[in-house]
Amino acid sequence: MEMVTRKLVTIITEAVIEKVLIGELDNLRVSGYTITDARGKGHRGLRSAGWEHGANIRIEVICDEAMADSIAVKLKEQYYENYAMVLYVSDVRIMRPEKFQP
Amino acid sequence: MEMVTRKLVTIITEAVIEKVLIGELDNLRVSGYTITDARGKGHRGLRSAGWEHGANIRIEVICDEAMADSIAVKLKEQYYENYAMVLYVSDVRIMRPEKFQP
Amino acid sequence: MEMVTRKLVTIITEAVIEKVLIGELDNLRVSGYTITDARGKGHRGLRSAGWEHGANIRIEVICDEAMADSIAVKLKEQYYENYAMVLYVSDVRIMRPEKFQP
Amino acid sequence: MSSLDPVVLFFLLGLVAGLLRSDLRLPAAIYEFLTVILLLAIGLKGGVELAGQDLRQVVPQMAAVVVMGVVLTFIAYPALRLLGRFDKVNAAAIAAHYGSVSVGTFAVAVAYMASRQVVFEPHLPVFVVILEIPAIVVGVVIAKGRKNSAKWASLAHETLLGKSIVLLVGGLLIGWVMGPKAIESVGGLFIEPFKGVLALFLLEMGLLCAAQVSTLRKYGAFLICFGVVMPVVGAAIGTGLGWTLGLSYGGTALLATLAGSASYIAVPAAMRISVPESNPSLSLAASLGVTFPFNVTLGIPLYLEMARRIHGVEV
Amino acid sequence: MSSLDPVVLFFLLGLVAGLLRSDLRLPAAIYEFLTVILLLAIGLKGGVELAGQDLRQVVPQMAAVVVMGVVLTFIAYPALRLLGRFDKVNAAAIAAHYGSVSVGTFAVAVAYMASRQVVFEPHLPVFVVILEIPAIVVGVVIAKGRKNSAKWASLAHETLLGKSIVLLVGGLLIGWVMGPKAIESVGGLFIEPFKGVLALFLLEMGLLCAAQVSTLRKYGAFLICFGVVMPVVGAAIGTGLGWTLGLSYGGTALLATLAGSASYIAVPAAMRISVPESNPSLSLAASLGVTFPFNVTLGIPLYLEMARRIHGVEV
Amino acid sequence: MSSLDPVVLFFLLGLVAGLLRSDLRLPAAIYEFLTVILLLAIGLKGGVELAGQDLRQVVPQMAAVVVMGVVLTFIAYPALRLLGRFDKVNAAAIAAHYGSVSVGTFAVAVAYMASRQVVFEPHLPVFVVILEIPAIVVGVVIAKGRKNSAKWASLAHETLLGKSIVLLVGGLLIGWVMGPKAIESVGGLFIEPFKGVLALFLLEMGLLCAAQVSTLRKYGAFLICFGVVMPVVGAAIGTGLGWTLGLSYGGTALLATLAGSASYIAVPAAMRISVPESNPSLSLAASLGVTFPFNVTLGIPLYLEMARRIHGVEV
Ligand SMILES: Nc1ncnc2c1ncn2[C@@H]1O[C@H](COP(=O)(O)O)[C@@H](O)[C@H]1O
Ligand SMILES: Nc1ncnc2c1ncn2[C@@H]1O[C@H](COP(=O)(O)O)[C@@H](O)[C@H]1O
Ligand SMILES: Nc1ncnc2c1ncn2[C@@H]1O[C@H](COP(=O)(O)O)[C@@H](O)[C@H]1O
Ligand code: NA
Ligand code: NA
Ligand code: NA
Repeated sequence: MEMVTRKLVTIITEAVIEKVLIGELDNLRVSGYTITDARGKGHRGLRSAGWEHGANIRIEVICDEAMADSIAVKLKEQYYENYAMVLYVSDVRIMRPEKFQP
Repeated sequence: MEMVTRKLVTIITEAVIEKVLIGELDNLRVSGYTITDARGKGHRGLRSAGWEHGANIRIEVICDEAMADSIAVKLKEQYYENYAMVLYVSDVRIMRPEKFQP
Repeated sequence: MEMVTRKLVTIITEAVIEKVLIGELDNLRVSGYTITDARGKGHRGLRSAGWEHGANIRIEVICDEAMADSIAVKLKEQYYENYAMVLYVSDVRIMRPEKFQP
Repeated sequence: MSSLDPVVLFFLLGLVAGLLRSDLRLPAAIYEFLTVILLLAIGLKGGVELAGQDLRQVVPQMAAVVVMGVVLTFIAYPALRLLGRFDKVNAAAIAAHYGSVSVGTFAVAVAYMASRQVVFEPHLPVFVVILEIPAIVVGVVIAKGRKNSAKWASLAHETLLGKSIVLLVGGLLIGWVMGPKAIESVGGLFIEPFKGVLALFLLEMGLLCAAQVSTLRKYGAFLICFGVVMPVVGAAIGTGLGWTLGLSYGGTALLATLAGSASYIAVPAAMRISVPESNPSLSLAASLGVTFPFNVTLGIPLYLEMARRIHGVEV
Repeated sequence: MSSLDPVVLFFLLGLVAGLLRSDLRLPAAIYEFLTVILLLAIGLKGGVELAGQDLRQVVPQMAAVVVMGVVLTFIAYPALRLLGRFDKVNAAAIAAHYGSVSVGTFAVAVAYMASRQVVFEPHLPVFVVILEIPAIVVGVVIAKGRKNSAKWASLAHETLLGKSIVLLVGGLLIGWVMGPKAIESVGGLFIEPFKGVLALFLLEMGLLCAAQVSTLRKYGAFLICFGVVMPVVGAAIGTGLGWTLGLSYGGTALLATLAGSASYIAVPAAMRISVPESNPSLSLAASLGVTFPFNVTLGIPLYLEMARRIHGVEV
Repeated sequence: MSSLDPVVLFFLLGLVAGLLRSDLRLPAAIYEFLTVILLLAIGLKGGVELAGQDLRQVVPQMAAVVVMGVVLTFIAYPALRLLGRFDKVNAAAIAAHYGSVSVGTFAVAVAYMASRQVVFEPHLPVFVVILEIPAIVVGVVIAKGRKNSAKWASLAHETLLGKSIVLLVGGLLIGWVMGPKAIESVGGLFIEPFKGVLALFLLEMGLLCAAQVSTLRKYGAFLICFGVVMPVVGAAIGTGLGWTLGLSYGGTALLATLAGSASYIAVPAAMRISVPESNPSLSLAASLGVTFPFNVTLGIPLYLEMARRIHGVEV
């Protein structure tokens, strides 16, 4: 299987800003994203799904390095300070790079 | 901790084919899999959990490189064209390699 | 974006021991964790969400290598034998290392 | 307005909220809960009334209804192929939706008739079950040919043991075995709240329907026309068949409604598995986005009127 | 104890279970289901009774109620800023919660009055809708200034088309259009089980309330005092306004309840989007952890008593 | 057939659907919703009737019932160890399931008696609460010895504050405090729909039960025999104890049902935490896959008959 390396950006944050973040990702022209519901604990305390205000979401975006950087910069500038948020990046191998082009 | 490297194959696709894909994975004799419910957006548009037809699932399989290849080949041949589907592979470190043998 | 490498520990196990495991992680002083609901199949057979006794959870912890080791050792010693459980570790790049300090 | 059933307003509320992009959504678990109650309630009520009946006369009717399902699919297919210029697989898939039925539409029609004191034969729910299947088979055969080997068994299993058939048939059997006792016993969940449950279900259907608008805009006028004309054609056939089979006025109107309704649960799932090349957005846009709203607002009153005329009933 | 409504005991049950760290929780989907039923039920009942009414007199009342929402926010803000020593954004965010309303509290008050045969004007639910919004606007303006450009449109959209407003307004309209027929039709889900649904909802509210204790412990005495005193001040203003507007005894008590209640759904969401620097734990701890339990146990009976006195009603 | 309660047919429907591998499943959230309603309803009804009662006579009965729970576990253990050849931990874990109780079975028995106008003492639900616990303690002690330090506190907490005990006790208290007013108030959700809710609950239980078949096939004949014989033995003991304690005919039958039922919620969770070496599939297969279906179909009528004989009641 011929594969190429891309970045997988994972964002864990407050469910209440799902719509807003999706707007940001769309603006950055990511080719897609995947969201799952989550709960968790971090510096801003326990976030316990079950009730909208306490719930987290987990967003994954597969993209190239430049886009990963743009996402990280955007979120750092505008969201890190005020929202429960974690972002991490890892390497993944994919098969159809054209699919993940903006 | 002594650990060995294996592949983690992640598949994001339509919930409606969960049973079918599980059948394929069982046929390939993977040692296990993990599924979470998801929603998302890609080339085939918005897929918004909540209603069966629009929902996604996220399947993870830990396996060796050969199996990862087999999965990728199988899905590419039979599913890529007709289904909303994304597949990516990454390296993970595990402790009990015998557990992930078919 | 300046980033540093950390470990992402992912644990897939029985939902029924969520509280207990969270207790262990808190004792180890992890800086946070994220949990999603899951289902799956492994050596202990099918685990099919939907009903508490059969459901899985998927716990993610971002931490340094030492902590990743501690988690792995702890779970291996006390839980591997008696519970449906899978643990794997991968490398991720994060932006604010101080956030993931215990 | 006064001729509208209140439950239809819930549909409109959902539709408007969806079009205005409100964040209103019922959780998936609740949607399923409502569906389970509706299906069991329809089955139970039918089963209880069926209890005293001579079923021998029903069997030939069932055969006729199967034929109707096949015929409807074969009417829809060339229309989609020639007028709509869809390719083979998409025309076949959409046609299968229209040859099959929508239980939600059936539930609205039942409520509509109840509020007008129109009675109907208790075995109508049996027809819902029977009509789910032939169109799927025809659709797959058109798209794939008959040799689509091996998959038939699993398709049959999926379809016959799908949620909606199991619950309808289960409800029918329980009602049939237990008689009125069944309804006394569990009516507090299945009978008294029925219309409220239907209202909430329709609210969500309105929201789902609104989500089809973007697809409709893309594929344009033909799909909308088809989604309105095909149900009327189907209902006309259903009216004729109901009358021929000697059904009552109400039974004829319900059979017309079934003929005029389009599946949005069983058939989409079956097509996704058996004809994956077809584009699911197209058929859902037509059946959920056009035909369902048409039927619950204008269609059902129209079909009742058609039945009234053919039976020469005064009101 | 005998003066307590049974539903309040469900709240206490949830509260105690939560404080004892029981693993009892209602699934999120069920909590939403219950909320949807409560909102539609309140809307429907109001709408049906509104049907025969002359609405012209209501419009000036609505304007007065909007002003009340603004005033309440402007009363809460300096108290929080000066006495509570909160910074600008947090004081503004918490103030917005108290200028707005809690539908859950309103539902408990409605049930409380029904069990005492106290009647009220059918358009009170309209005030619930109207009061949700002005406090949000004031809160955002205080925190961010008026130029908080571009975001106003999206904030308006979020708020006006939020779940609770859509369901309340939708229910009102359906009830108004359909009249008593609406309630006959769907009452089996929305009317008869209403208090049971409210009881289950309050059970979950008790659990959520218990979860606020750790925050309350951290931020201490002021938040607790504010959470008790502010509702009473608000209710006094509401009582006065209700009396001035010529509302009935029951209507006055309900307006007082609205004034005295604090939002825990619409406003937190709006603040998270528009004033993200504010700490959501603070406002939720006050509104969910102090004011809600105070209102459903002691507040509502007190507000009814206040209305009774100002109207000079004998009981 | 006519002696079957309709709700049992829902169980059979679920069972058959599951065995045929239908994709029917109730969402987890709905299953929990139904359970919450059943538990609160049983508690409320018991509490209301308990209101007027002299509770002094109940205390010695409670002690006797605790002893019964211990005895049942000690009867099951050697049977499993010697006849079933299970190792210590698995024998202890399974025995704990049979010393404890199943609220679902209790609910079916209550419905069965109600439909036969058999009355029973209002404090029977108290026994449900009381019987949940001793078997867990005995099971853990057998498996781990008494020194299983530190964990006792957390086990006690988990068990005493588990969902089912909190809801049952909470319902009892609310019913007891409020009296008949409680049921009037919230009956629209907890009382009238009770049997419908039970029916839907049993549908899902049937599906869960069917999922046990593969385990049963693997572990074979002994588990099936044990799952049928042990409840009958337990019920015989329960019948004797009920009679000795001077319970009524109905109360005796219910106590027999409790003795004959096996836990599938509280005990599995407790064993998973405290005796993790035990294999949870074994005990669930026996209790969910054999004993539950046996009890709801054949067991309960049998236990009522046993109580009838010992009391010499004519029917
Ligand atoms: N070390 C961590 N590992 C995994 N997830 C984390 C970690 N820290 C925080 N999270 C997740 O990110 C969310 C927000 O984190 P925070 O901004 O620290 O409150 C938490 O609710 C967790 O779900
Ligand atoms: N770039 C991406 N990053 C993350 N998830 C994606 C991406 N593209 C697609 N997906 C997910 O994969 C599903 C199917 O994608 P597609 O086949 O492109 O419609 C989408 O619904 C998303 O959940
Ligand atoms: N090879 C695998 N790949 C992905 N997930 C797995 C794998 N094996 C096991 N799992 C997950 O881990 C859980 C416990 O595994 P086990 O202890 O093998 O029963 C399963 O229910 C699956 O969700
Ligand atoms: Na049709
Ligand atoms: Na207020
Ligand atoms: Na027992």
